[in-house]
Amino acid sequence: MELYLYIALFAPLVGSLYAALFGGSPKSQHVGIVASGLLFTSFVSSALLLSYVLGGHTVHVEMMTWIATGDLYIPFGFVVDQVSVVMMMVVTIVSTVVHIYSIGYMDHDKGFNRFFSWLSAFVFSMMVLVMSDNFAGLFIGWEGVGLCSWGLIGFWYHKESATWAANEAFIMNRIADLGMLIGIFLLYWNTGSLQYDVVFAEIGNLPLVVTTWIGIFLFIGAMGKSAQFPLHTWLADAMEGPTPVSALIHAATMVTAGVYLVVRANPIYDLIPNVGIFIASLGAFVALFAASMALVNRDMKRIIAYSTLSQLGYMFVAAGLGAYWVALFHLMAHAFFKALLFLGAGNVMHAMHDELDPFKMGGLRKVMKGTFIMMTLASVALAGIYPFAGFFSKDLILEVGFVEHHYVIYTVLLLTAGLTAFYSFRLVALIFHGEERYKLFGIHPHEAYKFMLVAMSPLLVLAIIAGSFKMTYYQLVTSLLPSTQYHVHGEMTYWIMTIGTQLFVIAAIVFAYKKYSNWNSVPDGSSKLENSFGYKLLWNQYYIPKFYDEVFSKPYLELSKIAWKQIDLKIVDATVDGIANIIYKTGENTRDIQNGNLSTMLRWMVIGLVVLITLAVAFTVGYNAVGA
Amino acid sequence: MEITLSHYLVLSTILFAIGLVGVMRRKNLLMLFFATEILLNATNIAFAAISHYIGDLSGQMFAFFIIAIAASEVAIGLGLLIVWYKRTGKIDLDQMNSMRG
Amino acid sequence: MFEAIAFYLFAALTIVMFTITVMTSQALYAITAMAAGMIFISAFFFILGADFLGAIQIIVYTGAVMALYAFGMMFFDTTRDVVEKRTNPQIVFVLGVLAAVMVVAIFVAPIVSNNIQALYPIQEGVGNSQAVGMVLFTKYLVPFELAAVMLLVSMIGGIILAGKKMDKSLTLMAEEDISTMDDGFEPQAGGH
Amino acid sequence: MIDHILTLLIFFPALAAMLGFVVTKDSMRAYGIAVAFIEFVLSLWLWYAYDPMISGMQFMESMPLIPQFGINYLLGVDGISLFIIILSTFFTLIGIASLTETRRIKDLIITLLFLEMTMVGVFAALDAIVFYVFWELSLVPMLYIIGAWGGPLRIYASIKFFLYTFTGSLVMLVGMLFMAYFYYQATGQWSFSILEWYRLILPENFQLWLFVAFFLGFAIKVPMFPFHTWLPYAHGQAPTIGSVILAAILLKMGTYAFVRFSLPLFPDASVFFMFPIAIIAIIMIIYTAMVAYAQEDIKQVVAYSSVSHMGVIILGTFALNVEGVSGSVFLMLAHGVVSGALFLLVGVIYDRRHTKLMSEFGGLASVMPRYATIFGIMMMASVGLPLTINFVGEFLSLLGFYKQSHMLTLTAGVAIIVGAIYMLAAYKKMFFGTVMNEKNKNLKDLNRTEYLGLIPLVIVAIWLGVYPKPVLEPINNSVESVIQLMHDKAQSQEAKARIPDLSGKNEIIPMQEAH
Repeated sequence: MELYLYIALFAPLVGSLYAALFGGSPKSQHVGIVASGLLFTSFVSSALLLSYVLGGHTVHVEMMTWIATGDLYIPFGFVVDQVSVVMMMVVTIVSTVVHIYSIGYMDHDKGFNRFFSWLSAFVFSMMVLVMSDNFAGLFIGWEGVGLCSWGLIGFWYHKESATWAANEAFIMNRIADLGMLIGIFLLYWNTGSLQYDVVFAEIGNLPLVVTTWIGIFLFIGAMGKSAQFPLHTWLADAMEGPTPVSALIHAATMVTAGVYLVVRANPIYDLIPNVGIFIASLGAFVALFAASMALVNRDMKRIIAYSTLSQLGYMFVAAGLGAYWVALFHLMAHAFFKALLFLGAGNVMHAMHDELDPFKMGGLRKVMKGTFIMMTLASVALAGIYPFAGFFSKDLILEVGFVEHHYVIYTVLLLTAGLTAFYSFRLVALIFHGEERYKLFGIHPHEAYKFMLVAMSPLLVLAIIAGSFKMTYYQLVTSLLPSTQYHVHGEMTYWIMTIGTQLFVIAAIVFAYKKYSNWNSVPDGSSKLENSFGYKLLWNQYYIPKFYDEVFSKPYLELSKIAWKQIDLKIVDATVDGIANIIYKTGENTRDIQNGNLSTMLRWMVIGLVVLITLAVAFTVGYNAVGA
Repeated sequence: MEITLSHYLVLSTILFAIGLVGVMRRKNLLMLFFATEILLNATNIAFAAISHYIGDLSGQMFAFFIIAIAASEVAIGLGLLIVWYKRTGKIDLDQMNSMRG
Repeated sequence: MFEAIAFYLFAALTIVMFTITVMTSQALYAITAMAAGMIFISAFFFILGADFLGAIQIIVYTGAVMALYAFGMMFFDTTRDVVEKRTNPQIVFVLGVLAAVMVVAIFVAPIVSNNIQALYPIQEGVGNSQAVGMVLFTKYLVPFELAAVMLLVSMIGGIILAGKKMDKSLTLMAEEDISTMDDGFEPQAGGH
Repeated sequence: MIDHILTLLIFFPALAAMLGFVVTKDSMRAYGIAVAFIEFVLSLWLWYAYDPMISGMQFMESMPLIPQFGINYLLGVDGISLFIIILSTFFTLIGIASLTETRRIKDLIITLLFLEMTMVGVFAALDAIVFYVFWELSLVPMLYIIGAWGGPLRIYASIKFFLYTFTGSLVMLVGMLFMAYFYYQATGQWSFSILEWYRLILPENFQLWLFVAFFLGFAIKVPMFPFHTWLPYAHGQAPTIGSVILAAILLKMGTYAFVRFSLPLFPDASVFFMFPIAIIAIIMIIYTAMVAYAQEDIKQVVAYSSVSHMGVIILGTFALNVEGVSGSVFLMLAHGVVSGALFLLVGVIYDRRHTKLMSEFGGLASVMPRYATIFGIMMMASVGLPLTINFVGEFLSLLGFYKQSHMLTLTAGVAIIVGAIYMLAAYKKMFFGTVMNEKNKNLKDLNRTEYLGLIPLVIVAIWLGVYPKPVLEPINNSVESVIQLMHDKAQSQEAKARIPDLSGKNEIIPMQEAH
C-alpha cells in the first residue's frame, strides 16, 4: 500500500515537473494530457487506498528525515487514515476533473503549459497537506498551496488586478500562517514533538490555558486559509484567476484546508469547547455575512466565491461545535457541487467572452443546455434540496446547531440557507432565463467543448448522490473522529424542522425566479434600490476592502517611506555621517594650527608644556595626598 | 634677612617667564635665539642655587652641560640662520610657513 | 647682609637687562643688554659659591656666545628697527608666567618634601674648581667627553653652514657651474 | 596533506592570486575559475573528511607565532565553521564563473582570490589575533572592489564601509586584548587561543563589558540596527560580484563571531543582553523590511532584505538553545545562498539595462520568462517558503527563540509577513504587468554564463530545503557542545535556567533514520 501512497502523492509532482519542462514553450496538448493522466493515476491510487482503509487499516510511512536538531525531529511522514483518505479522494477527484476541463478551458491561452505546471503543483501541495503525519508537514503543504494559489491567481500576470489579488492572497495568508507557526511552536515546546500521534497523546496533560492558546493560534492559521472574517477579502479578489483555478483551489480544496486542520486537530479542540464556540460563532457570522454580500453582487464568480465563503462558515460551525465528521462531510459534498458550479460558470464566461456580469447575459439556456442543467442542479445541491448532497450535509449542520442548543447559531444558519437559495437562483435565473440581453453587446455565445461537459459529469453525479454515502462515510471517519450522532429529540420536531427548512429554501428559490427570470434590462445604478444605504453597503462589501486599504495598505506604504526617507536616511544615517563629519571638521578646523608659522607653533608648544606640567603637578599632588 | 633657596627660585621663575615671553613674542629669529638663551640661563640659576642649598654638585654639573649645549646651539643655530637669510633675505618667523599643514 | 644686598641688586639688574633684551626693537640694544645680563648672572654663581661655573658663564657666554651673535648680526641690518607683528600679547604673558610657575613648582616639590639626597656632597675644605673637576672627570666623564664632541661637531657645523656656498648643492651641480660660481654669489638682500 | 588542509585552503588562493599577476589578461578568467574550482573541491574534500559525529574542532593546526604572548597560528573547523567555509569557496567560484565585468578583469579576479583567502581565514582561525588579522584584511579587497568597480558614489560608499566596520573592529580588538590580559592574570601566561579562553570563567561584570566591546565589532559587521546604514550604500555602489560576496559571506562573519566568541565566552552576559538584542533584532526585522518596501531600486530592496534576515539570524543565535542556534547557523548558509543569488539576478538585469530602478521595468515575465522563474524561486526562498533553504533556518531560529519569549517571537514572526510584502511588491513591479518601456521589449533571456552561476544556487536552495540533514547534523552536534559549554560556565541562576543542560543525554544523539 505504501507504493500507492507514494504514487498518489508524487504523481501530481511528476506532472507538474513535466509541465514545467515545457513551461517556456508554446502550448502543447500533450502536457495537459500527461498531467491529467498522472492526476488520474493519483486518483486511482487514492481510491485503492480508500478501499484499503475501508477494510479498517491505515497506512503510515516515514519517507526520510527533514529537520532534526536538538530535540526537534521532523520527518517527511505520511499517513493515510480515515480522515486523510476522504480528503485525498475529494482532492484527486476534483482536481482530475478540473485538469481535464482545463485542457479545454485553457485551449487558447499562451500559458497553457505553465498553467498545468502550477495546477499539478497545487495538487501535490494539497496532497502533502492532507497526508502529512505531523504539523510541520502540514505547514509545508499549507504554504505550498499558498504559493500555487499565488501563481494561479496571478496567472494572467499582465493584468494589474490579477497580480494585485495574487499578492493580497499571499500576504493575507501569511498573516494567518504566522498564527499557525506560533501554534506549532507552542505545540513543540509543550509536547516535544510535532507528530500528530505524539501531540494528541500529550495534549491532555497540558494546562488548559496552553491548550487554549494552541487552539487559538492554530485556528488563526485556519482563518487565513479558509478566508474567515476578518481575513476574508482575498477570496473574492482571488476570482481574478482562471476559472478552473477558482473551482479547484478557491472552492473545493485549498480554502477547506482550514476546516481540515480543525478536524485533524480535533483532540485539541475537544479540550477547549470555549474556543469551539468562538469558532462556531465566527462561522455562523461569516455564513450570513458572506451570503449577504452575494445578494447584490454583479460578478458571477464573486457571487459563487461569497457562497463558498458562506459554506465555509457552515463547516466551521460544525467543526466548532465538535461535529467534526459533519464538517468533513459538508466539506466533501460542498467540494463537488461548488466545483461544478464554478466550472459551469467557466463555460458561461467562455461563451460570453469573459463577461462576468449576469445582468448582461440572460436566456443562455437555449444555447448552453448542458451547462444550464449542470449549474441548476449544482445550485439545487447548494441550496440543500432533498435528495441532493447539500441537503444531507447542510441540514445536518443545522441539526447540530439545534441539538447543541445554540439556537442563535441555528437561526442564523437557517436564515443563511434561505439567502443561499436566493442568490444561487438569482444567478441561475439571470444567466439562463429571461431575455437575451447579451445581444445588446454583440456577443455570440456557444456551448463549451463536449469533453469538458463530460469531464464535469462525475462532479454532477457526485453532487447528486454524495448524500447517499452518508452512512458509509460515517462509519469510516468515526473510527478516528468523535462519533457523536446528532438526532433531534422527538420525531415531530425533526420533521417540522426538516420540512420547514425545505419549504423556506424552496420559497426563496421561487422568489428569486420570480424576481429575476424575466429581467430585461441592465441596471445602470440609477434605481432606487441601488441607491439605498443597505445596497451600497453590501455592494461595497461593507467597505471592508476600502477600510483595509485605507487603514493598513496605504499607511503601511507611507510609514515605510517615512522609515526610509525620514528615519533611515535623515536620522540613522545622518547620525553616522554626522559623527564622521564632526571628526572631519575637527581636522579641517584644527589644521589651522599647522599653519607653518613657527611663532604660533611655539605658542602651542608652550601651551602644551603648561598643560603637561600642570597635569604632572596635579597628579603628583593628588598622589601624595592620597598616599598621605 | 637671609637669602633662601626660594629667593633664587623666584628669580629663576621671573627670568624664565621673561624668556618664555620672548620666545612667544619675538618674530625675528635672532631675537628668538636671545630669548632661548635667557631661558637656559634662568634654569642655570635654579640649578646652581639648588646645588648650593642641597650641598650637591650635581646641580652645577647640569648647569655646566647646559652652558655647553647653549654654546653649540648658538653655533648651529646661527649657521642655519645665515643660510636661511642667504636664501630668502628674511629672518621673520611669520614668513617661514613651508611646514603648513 | 652683604649677600642679600648683592642678590637683590643683581636680581634687579638681571631682570631689567633681560626685559630689555626681550622687549626692545633694536637688535643692538638687545644683544648688549643680554651680554650684560649674562655677566650679572655669573654674579649669582659666585654668590652661590660656584666659582667655576661663574667663570665658565663669563667665558662662554660673554666671550664665545656673544661674540658669535655679534658676528652673526653682521650679516643682518642691525641698525634698522626689528619690525615684528604683535599678536595677542596677553596670552603670551599669561602663558609665560604660568609655565614658569609650573617649572618652579616642579623644582620645589622634591625639595619641599625633603626626599632628596645629595649624591655628590660638597666637601668642606675643597675648593669649588677642584671639587667640580673631581666630579666632572669621574662620574661625569662620559657626558663631559660627549659635550666636548658636541661642541666640536657644532663648531664644524656652524662653519659649514655659514660657509659661502651652502645655499647651492655641489653634488647636484654641473662642472662648469661650479667653476663659474666663485664670484657669482651675493646675498639678495645684502645689508652691508 | 589532510593535516594541513586548512592552511592549504587559506593560502592556496592567495598564492594563486600572486601567480595571477603573470597570467595574461585573456586567460585570466579561465585561470580564476580553475583556481576557485580547485579551492572549492578542496573545501568539499574537507567536508568529506570531516567527521560529523565529533562535535569539537577538527583538522587543528598550530604553529607558534609570538610565543611570548601566546599568539599562535591556530586553525581548526567544527560544524559551525565548516559550511561557511564551503559557502565561501562556493560563492567565489560562482562569482568568478558568472562574472560579467569587463573592466580590468585581471585585477578583479586577483582581488577576489585574496578576498577568498581572508574569508576562509576568518572562519578557520581559532586564535583571536589570527582571526582579527583576517577579519581586518577582508576589508581591503572589498574596499578595492567597491571603490574601483563600483557605481558613481563608489568612493563614498567604500570609505564608509571601510571606516565604519574598521571602527567597530578596533573596539573588538581592545576587547580581545583585555581578554588575553585577563587570561594572563588568571593563569599566569598569555594566550590568544579561543579554545583556551573557553575554559576561563569570567566574573559577570567583566563579561558585560567584554560582551559590549565584542558586540560593537560584530554588530557593525552584521550589520545590526542602527549600525546598518553602510550596507545599502555598499550594496548600491558595489558591482554585482561585490554585492554577492558581501551579502553571502562577509556579513556572516559578524553572526559567526557571535556564535564563536560572544556565546561561549560570555554566557551570563549573553543571557543578560538577550532581550535587548532580541529587541534590536526585531527592529531590524520589521523596520528594515518596511524600508525595503519603500525602495525604488531593486538592489536596495535586496540589500535591506539582507538586514532584515540577519535580524532573524541574530534572534536565533540569542535563543541560546540548540534549536535556535543551529537554526541561525543554518540560516547564515541559507541567507548566503539566497541573497547571493538575488544579487546575481539583479546583476543580470543591470547588465542588460544599466539601471536598477524598478519603475524602469515591468512585465519582464513575458520577455524573460526563465529569468522570471529563477527570480521567483529565489524570491520565494527569501520569503521563507517551506522546502526552500531559508525556511529551515527561519523556522528553527524562531522556534528556538519561542522558548525564551512568546511575545517577542510573535513580533519577530511578523518577518514572514513583511518579508512577503516587500518581496512580492518588488516582484510585481519588476515582472508583472505589461511591458511599457520600449527598451525592455527585446531583452534577452539568461545566457549560458548566467545559468552557470544561477542553476547551482537554485539546486542548493531547494536541495537543502528538502534535505537539510547532511548540513544540519554536523551543525547540530557542534552547537550542542557550545550550548553545553555555556551551561556549564554560566554562573547566574537566570543563565543556568535559560541555557538548557544537555548533559543528561548522550553527547551525540543517534539519529533514527527513516525505514
